[in-house]
Amino acid sequence: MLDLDMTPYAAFVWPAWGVSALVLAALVARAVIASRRWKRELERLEADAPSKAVDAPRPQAAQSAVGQPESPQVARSAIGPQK
Amino acid sequence: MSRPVDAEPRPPGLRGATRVLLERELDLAWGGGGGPLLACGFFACLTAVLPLAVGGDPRTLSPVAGGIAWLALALASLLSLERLFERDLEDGALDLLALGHLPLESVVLIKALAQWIAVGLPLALTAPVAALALGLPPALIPLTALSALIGGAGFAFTGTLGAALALGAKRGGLLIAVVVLPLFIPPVVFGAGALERAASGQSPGPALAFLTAYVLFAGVIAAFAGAAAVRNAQG
Amino acid sequence: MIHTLSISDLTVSRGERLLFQGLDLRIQAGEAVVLTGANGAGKTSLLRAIAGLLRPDAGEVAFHDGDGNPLDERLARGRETHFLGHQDGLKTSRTARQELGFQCDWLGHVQCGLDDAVEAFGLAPLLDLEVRRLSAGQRRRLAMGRLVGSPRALWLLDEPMAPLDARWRAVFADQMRRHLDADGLILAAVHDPLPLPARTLDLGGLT
Amino acid sequence: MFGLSNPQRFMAFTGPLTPVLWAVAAVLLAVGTWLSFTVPADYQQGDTVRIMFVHVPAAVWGLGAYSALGVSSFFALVFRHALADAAARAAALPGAAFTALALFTGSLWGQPMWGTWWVWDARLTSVLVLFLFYLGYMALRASIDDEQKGARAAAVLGLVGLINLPIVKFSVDWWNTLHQPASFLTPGSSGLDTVYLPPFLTMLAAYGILFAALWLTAIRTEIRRRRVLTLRARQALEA
Repeated sequence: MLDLDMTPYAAFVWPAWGVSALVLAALVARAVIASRRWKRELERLEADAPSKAVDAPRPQAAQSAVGQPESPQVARSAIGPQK
Repeated sequence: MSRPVDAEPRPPGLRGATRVLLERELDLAWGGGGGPLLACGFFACLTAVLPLAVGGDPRTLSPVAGGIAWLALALASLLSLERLFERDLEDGALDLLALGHLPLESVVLIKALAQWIAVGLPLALTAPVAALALGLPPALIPLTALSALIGGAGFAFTGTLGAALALGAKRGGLLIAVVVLPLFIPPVVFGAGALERAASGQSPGPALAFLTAYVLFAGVIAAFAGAAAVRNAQG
Repeated sequence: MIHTLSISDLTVSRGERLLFQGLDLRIQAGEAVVLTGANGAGKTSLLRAIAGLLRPDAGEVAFHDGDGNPLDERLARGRETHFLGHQDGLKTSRTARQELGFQCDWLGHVQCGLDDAVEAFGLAPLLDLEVRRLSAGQRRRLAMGRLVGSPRALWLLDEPMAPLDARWRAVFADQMRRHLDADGLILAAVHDPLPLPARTLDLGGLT
Repeated sequence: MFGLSNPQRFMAFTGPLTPVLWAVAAVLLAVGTWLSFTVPADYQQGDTVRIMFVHVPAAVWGLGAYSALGVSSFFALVFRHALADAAARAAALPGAAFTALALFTGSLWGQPMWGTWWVWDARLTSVLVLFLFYLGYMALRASIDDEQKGARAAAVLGLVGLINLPIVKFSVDWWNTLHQPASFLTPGSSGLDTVYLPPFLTMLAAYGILFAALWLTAIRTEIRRRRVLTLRARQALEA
């Protein structure tokens, strides 16, 4: 049977469960929001930079990007406002 | 496959290099702004403020005299840790220390040793006076000095590790306190416990043994972890 | 004693930034190499990586003696390598004598050549002054004292002459020449050319 | 040696796993909560026994998270692997939150049982110390500007903390024998009635799976965040 009558300890049991629920919910919310935010940001950047080099080792990517003819576009999109 | 650099240019040897570095560290500790004096002054101030805060009644004070002395000791040991590595990092001397004959682990240990001699020793001499003033039975004075001396080494090792970890941090002094104080728990427990046991007529031996064991352990940890932290800050 | 310093396939980066990769270099006894390149090209980082103060991402730094036997890295660095960086590593509250003495003893051998160092860089009038009273050029000369006072085969120098005036630059050039004559090795990052025959390694870098 | 140490493979492997963990955690939490409020009240502790179902799992996984942090720190130090460092970083916040919850609920349990909000008994004190370790770790990590250096310094501290934790625990236990009048009814130690096992174990599992889900999600976020930083740096180079 569901027993929700905590007398005489309601003042202790409910805050313990309530605060636990709140903190856990906050943890989950924070994790999910951060996850979404960086996922979106990464997708945006990868779409912007047409470089096939996203997964290649860093150095080559940096060098090839510098020398590419379309680099002005890349530069512009990097400057462009993005909220 | 690799062999040591050949022996013709004789290095000063372990003892020589240790002495050279130790002398410099002690000179810097004593010379640069009187670190030990500051620590002892801080210790004395804490001891003086406490009875004013909780009341000067000997019946309240004397049971906790040993504990208070140990707390003050731990806090006073935190002073002057901040500059231990930071100044050497700022002026480039840390690079010099890394290129000496001794490995960085030894450098960290020697610095901790210097910290112990420069700060721990004067504090160990001040501790019995402070404990007496708080109402500790005079019979416990030698034990207070001895345990403060051993515990001071533990504080020095752990504190040196904290100082190495906090290299490159904003507001390093405060950070060192937050990092190091939880690690001060065992020496405080065993040190104050030794006094308490002795006060209640039990043998302080086991407590002192635990204290010494912790100090040795802290020395090993501080050497390796401290050297790793210093290398990280340099690179 | 170090006879050859060989660097192979060295890659160093700082944070997200790649400084150089696949760098090869070989320096032999009696040889000086000048390191050039734009600011931020990684000259200092290369010197620090050779001195073991900075961990490279990839590649190897090796030391060999005259017979071609590899030397233990730690010993080669801890006994045979001088690193003179931007910072002099001097404590401002101590006297020049104390600091020079410590640096020579710490890096040096049983007999620290303190007198040689004092003579080479004209340090005698400075010895009893606290370091904080010395000018940048005087501090650099004091720091250079350890190169002479505690002889080590490999000199890694980072803009060594920057704070020096013409007179002391000539003196230091002379010391470098002597070091090379004694089968020393020099790798120096400089902006102005060194006044002695040296190979050049250009790290390039973005302008 | 670790198949998952490659971030790409890690992302691919944990991608489908994470939603499953979230779902299992949600179900277990719901079931556990239901069970917790359907078991009869304890004849001795009354309804306060229900606090145990949120207190003990929080304490257990607070400690578990620190072990995860310490072991990850070890791998980050020894193998210099970015993924291990991300794992250590990701474990800190959930672990600290769990530990704080354990302290808070412990205090709420203690008041009706001991008549005081806080008792310096060995178990509570150890949890408090654990919380201090978390504080030190997070403070160190946050106060070093250079992210790589901060990460390595924090890893050293995490490992040192892991080694020190048993010693601190021992010292606190030893100290407790010195002071504890031992007249308290220590929650949890008085032999758990088997009727409470189903809700307790369900909640324990729920907290564990929840931590795993939080941890994995945070690691994945950290990997993405680093990639974003790399890409931004690259673009800054081009601009």
